[in-house]
Amino acid sequence: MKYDAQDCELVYKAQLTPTIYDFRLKNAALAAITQPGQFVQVLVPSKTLRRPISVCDVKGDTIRLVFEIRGEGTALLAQMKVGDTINIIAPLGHGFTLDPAKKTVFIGGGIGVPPMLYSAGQCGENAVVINGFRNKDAVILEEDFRKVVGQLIITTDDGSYGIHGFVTQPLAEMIQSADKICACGPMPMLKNIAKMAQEYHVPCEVSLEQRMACGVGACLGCAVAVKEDGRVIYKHVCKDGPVFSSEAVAWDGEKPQPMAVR
Amino acid sequence: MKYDAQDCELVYKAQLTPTIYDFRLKNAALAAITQPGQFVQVLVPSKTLRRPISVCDVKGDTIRLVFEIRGEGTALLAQMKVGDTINIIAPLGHGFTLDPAKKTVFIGGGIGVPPMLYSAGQCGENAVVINGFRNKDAVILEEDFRKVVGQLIITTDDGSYGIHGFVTQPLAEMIQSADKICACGPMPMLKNIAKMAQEYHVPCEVSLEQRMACGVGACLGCAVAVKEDGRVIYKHVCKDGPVFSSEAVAWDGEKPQPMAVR
Amino acid sequence: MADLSVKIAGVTFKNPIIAASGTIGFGHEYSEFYPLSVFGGISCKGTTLYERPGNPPPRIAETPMGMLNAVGLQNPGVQHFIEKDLPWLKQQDTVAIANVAGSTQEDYCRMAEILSDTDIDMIELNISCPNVKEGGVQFGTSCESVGAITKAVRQHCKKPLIIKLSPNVADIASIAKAAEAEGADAVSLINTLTGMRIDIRTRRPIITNNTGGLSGPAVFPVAVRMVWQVKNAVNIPVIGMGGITTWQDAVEMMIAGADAIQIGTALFTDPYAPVKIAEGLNRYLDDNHIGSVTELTHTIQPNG
Amino acid sequence: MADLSVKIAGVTFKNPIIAASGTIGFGHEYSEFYPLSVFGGISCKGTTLYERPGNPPPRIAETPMGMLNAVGLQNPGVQHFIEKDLPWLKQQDTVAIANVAGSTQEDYCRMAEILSDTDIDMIELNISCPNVKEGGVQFGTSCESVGAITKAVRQHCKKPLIIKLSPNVADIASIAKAAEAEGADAVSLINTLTGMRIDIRTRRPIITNNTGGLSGPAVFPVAVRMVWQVKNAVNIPVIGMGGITTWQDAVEMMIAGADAIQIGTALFTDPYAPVKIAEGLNRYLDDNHIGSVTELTHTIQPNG
Ligand SMILES: Cc1cc2nc3c(=O)[nH]c(=O)nc-3n(C[C@H](O)[C@H](O)[C@H](O)COP(=O)(O)OP(=O)(O)OC[C@H]3O[C@@H](n4cnc5c(N)ncnc54)[C@H](O)[C@@H]3O)c2cc1C
Ligand SMILES: Cc1cc2nc3c(=O)[nH]c(=O)nc-3n(C[C@H](O)[C@H](O)[C@H](O)COP(=O)(O)OP(=O)(O)OC[C@H]3O[C@@H](n4cnc5c(N)ncnc54)[C@H](O)[C@@H]3O)c2cc1C
Ligand SMILES: Cc1cc2nc3c(=O)[nH]c(=O)nc-3n(C[C@H](O)[C@H](O)[C@H](O)COP(=O)(O)O)c2cc1C
Ligand SMILES: Cc1cc2nc3c(=O)[nH]c(=O)nc-3n(C[C@H](O)[C@H](O)[C@H](O)COP(=O)(O)O)c2cc1C
Ligand code: FES
Ligand code: FES
Repeated sequence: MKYDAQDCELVYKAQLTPTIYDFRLKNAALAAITQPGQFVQVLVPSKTLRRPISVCDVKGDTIRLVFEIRGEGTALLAQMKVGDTINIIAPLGHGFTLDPAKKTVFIGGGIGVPPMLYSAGQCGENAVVINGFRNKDAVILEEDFRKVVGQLIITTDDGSYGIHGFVTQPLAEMIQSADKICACGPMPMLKNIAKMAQEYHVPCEVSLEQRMACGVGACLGCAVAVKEDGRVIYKHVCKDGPVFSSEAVAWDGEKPQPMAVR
Repeated sequence: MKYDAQDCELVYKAQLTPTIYDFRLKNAALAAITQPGQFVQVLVPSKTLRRPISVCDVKGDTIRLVFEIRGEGTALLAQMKVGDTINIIAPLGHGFTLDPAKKTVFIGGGIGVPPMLYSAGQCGENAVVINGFRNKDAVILEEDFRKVVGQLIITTDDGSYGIHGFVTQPLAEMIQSADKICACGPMPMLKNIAKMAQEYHVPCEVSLEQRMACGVGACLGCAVAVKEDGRVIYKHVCKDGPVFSSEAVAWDGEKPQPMAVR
Repeated sequence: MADLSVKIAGVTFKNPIIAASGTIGFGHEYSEFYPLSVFGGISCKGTTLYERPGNPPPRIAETPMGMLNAVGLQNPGVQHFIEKDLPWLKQQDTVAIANVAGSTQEDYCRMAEILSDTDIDMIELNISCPNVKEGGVQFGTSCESVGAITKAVRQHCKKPLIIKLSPNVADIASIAKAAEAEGADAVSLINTLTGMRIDIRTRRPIITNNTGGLSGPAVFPVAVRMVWQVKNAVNIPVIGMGGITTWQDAVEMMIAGADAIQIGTALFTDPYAPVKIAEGLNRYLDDNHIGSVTELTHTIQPNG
Repeated sequence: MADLSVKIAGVTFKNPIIAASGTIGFGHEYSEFYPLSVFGGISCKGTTLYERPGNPPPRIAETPMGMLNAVGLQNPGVQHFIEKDLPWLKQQDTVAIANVAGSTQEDYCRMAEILSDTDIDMIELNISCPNVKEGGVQFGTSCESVGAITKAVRQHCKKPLIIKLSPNVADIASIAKAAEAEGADAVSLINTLTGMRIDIRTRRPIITNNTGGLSGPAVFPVAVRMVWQVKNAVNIPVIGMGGITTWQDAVEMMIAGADAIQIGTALFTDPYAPVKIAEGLNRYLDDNHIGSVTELTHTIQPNG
């Protein structure tokens, strides 16, 4: 069986910023089979839909999730205490196609940063990470990345820390030497990165978000328009993603055409 | 203002039986104005309707609630931990009419026992308490009652503790010397007590239950049929009760007649 | 401090938050929590020509994020209301709305006539109570019957007339249009969706009436949809309700198309809900530099 | 170990728990949690004559104890289903039900014809999808139209025919009777209630389709009421659904009148819901010394 829904014990909880939490969930069976770039569906007590959260890291028998309070569900989650039980469906989706021997640029924007840690770590010295934040107070996981990757560049929108500007600035300076780009963050950022990658012919993958119900590809809820075989179709973030080739994504709002048949 | 809804801190929690919990809620303002026999409406997170629970006791700035897990709401409540915040509407309804100088028999059946503690304590030496339980394991609050009342009699249905039989047995033996009866428990028990009280012309009050919404008399949800001025009308447990004169209660399912007018 | 006042059918409410009929009685009990002036208006418990005892208990059942009720229009009759409750209510600095029900068209007309001679501010016609055979729901589920009763009552009603619509229909917009065409000054929606819960131990419906009306957060998405559809269809003011619990819900309902809102079940979960919603609305408007709450109404940006 | 099997329109289900259409696709994904044989049956994702891309995202919104969806019948077309999915599904030791939708009566008839020549076990006619203009909901909201389409499809359908009813109607019992009169072998209900949620920051409906179908625990009391009303009105089997999440819900729905149940949204909250419901049902029957789950159906003891 590929999927499972299991209880995990919340064994560690930290608050990284006023709105961002770091959870470590203990479940040896699920931790053992979880790959970088995958995600889990977290059951929030009293909520009908689970919340999709990317795997930030896996260490031994624990899965690490770093999430931001965005609405009611994540707010409830943030109230959970060490020792509490959290039920997750895992592991879901598939991550970036990684070749540790290649120079890979990992780019995270805001809450798109945590999902890159485990993946970037796979490329070790060959990983160049560019993490963008609003400002100094929003910077997270700096030490975590530094420990496992070759180079870490931080940008802030207001220049209060690291490079002043967007992640695309340092990217522009190194893109010609990159073998691969992996990115996660807000759509406008991803779209810009995709455009640059295309210009410089660097293979690029992006991790996308969409509102989900099942998380496994059954309900067809989490549609994303992608180009395939010359036409646009809806694929699904939970099963076909969350990572997609940036070339496939329909960045300009293209929609599938209803079949002309009959 | 007569009512208030306030947060309280759960300062003490004990499990009295596998299904019965003892909670002490700290809120000086509400504790100060809560009378014996009143109840509170407890907010259960994620539930639309509050749960009515009788005040078991008030000591200093804490209100004591003893409740049994009956369904989802009380099960959720039982999971709350010391230090958690619980919101209650209080104080609600009115209790027994007590005269500490009179010999008053307090009768509690099962989870109808806790609501009697505070009231019985008011009559001190003049209080005779008869508490009935299913069996020995279900017996609760024995020491608590013993400390504050003149006499405590315990009955169990199966004879595993105290007197073998129902509360009506010891009542029969003392009813002629009683000035007043106050009772809380299952409807068949209350009905039997009411009948005995009527036979022996002892004033008797009973504390009733009904499903509630508002808890204050506005929604007309918690109707109970009572006889008044020669006719049957619906009064409301939350506002007109929970304590009613046993003579007024329509024990035999009498219903109000729609007005014949027009 | 934004302007929270709204005007419905010529009547000014100091804020758009109205207590929903049947959830606040005639106001006495909740005035023991706060002055009733926290409400823009109060829609009183449904009254009938003569006293009604209401349904046998239990009248209430809980459901996931909601509740069923089948109170069955227990009320002391319209005369008692006018003599005993209305004078007090009129002193509470809030708009007083009478909610009326009946079993015949004549009942409704007679009620409107009687109330027109009082200083009640508005009349809300409850043709959508699912809990009593005489609750008027038979008048509320077709365009013809809604049109007919609106027309009849209109002739006897000198007060602003609100028609309260039932959600237990296939096309609520057409029904609203029928009410508008026959002279309704406003519509209010939604009344409760009919539901049932059964005690699996006894196999009896929990509510003695078997079915009851569903209200509370569970119905909110249905209410938002219906308010939007109705606002798209009519030009008279729309009073939106059904599951509103937070100020965010109130904003959402107004964006969908409500000129004012009613809150009912939320009072049971938190009696202070109206106070918190008013505060939240005010903060939201200020934060977004919106001068008047009326600027929210029907500002939905539908897709496609 | 009680007998959980039920027989609907001549088809035997090993237990009364059927996966609701649209929530389990064609079964592949959930077979990665457990063998699909845990289900008595599976109602497949709604299929149409030709491939449909479905609605633009977002297609999902959360609501209090429920969700909205507007997937818009994304599906690869009936031929693809028959060639690629059905053979596999037929090996999963569960009853396979095709759920069909269309935009014209001819579509429905053609689909019934095509599927009649396959080894699908049953056909469920979805005339109640609120999310696409072509979803058949126009066929589902009046007795006449339900009768007409049932009659037409019946002539082309050699498989047991289930008509799936919409809850967005005033009188679902009459509609069920119309389906029965024209030859439906069973009815299933409820499909989703139409609802809407708006993002108050953007003032856009969260779902790109503007409205979506409400499902999940929030609708349970409405579903129980409707199943009861329908069971009182027809003699054909009734498949009950809408918000069933626990075994207690399943028992309640069967007591109300369901011969079998479907579960949809509960799968999202807990993929193991069908396993737990089957276990719970079994325990409940044993504890109450009930030999067969069929003994629960319509055992409600209504009041008065
Ligand atoms: C594959 C994937 C991985 C993700 N990884 C992370 C992560 O590692 N850390 C993190 O902080 N966030 C992550 N997100 C976003 C996260 O799922 C949302 O922030 C969260 O669901 C919001 O829930 P809420 O209850 O707080 O918000 P509400 O707005 O109250 O939620 C209402 C509904 O909308 C859904 N929803 C709202 N926003 C989003 C969104 N952006 N994406 C998907 N569903 C949404 C919720 O899941 C819920 O069903 C990820 C999303 C996806 C799809
Ligand atoms: C005035 C009053 C005082 C009470 N005092 C106590 C007490 O001190 N200790 C105690 O253990 N219990 C007491 N009860 C009973 C207690 O309110 C119920 O056991 C409790 O509401 C059950 O909630 P639940 O969520 O566990 O059950 P569920 O069945 O899940 O509840 C569903 C709904 O039904 C209502 N309900 C179910 N049973 C009852 C009932 N017997 N009375 C009223 N509402 C009910 C619930 O409040 C809720 O709205 C009292 C009831 C009343 C009316
Ligand atoms: C206990 C109760 C009693 C009600 N009585 C009436 C009534 O007498 N007249 C009426 O028009 N609506 C009545 N309603 C319906 C409400 O006014 C309102 O339409 C419905 O509850 C939806 O709003 P809510 O979800 O905010 O409660 C009643 C609702 C409840 C919960
Ligand atoms: C995501 C989703 C997709 C659905 N798609 C279909 C469909 O294609 N055909 C159909 O008849 N019903 C469809 N439904 C309705 C369900 O089959 C079911 O009637 C409804 O969800 C109520 O049951 P539930 O509360 O258990 O989910 C869908 C429901 C959901 C949540
Ligand atoms: S969430 Fe169900 S298909 Fe992706
Ligand atoms: S609970 Fe509302 S009147 Fe008693």
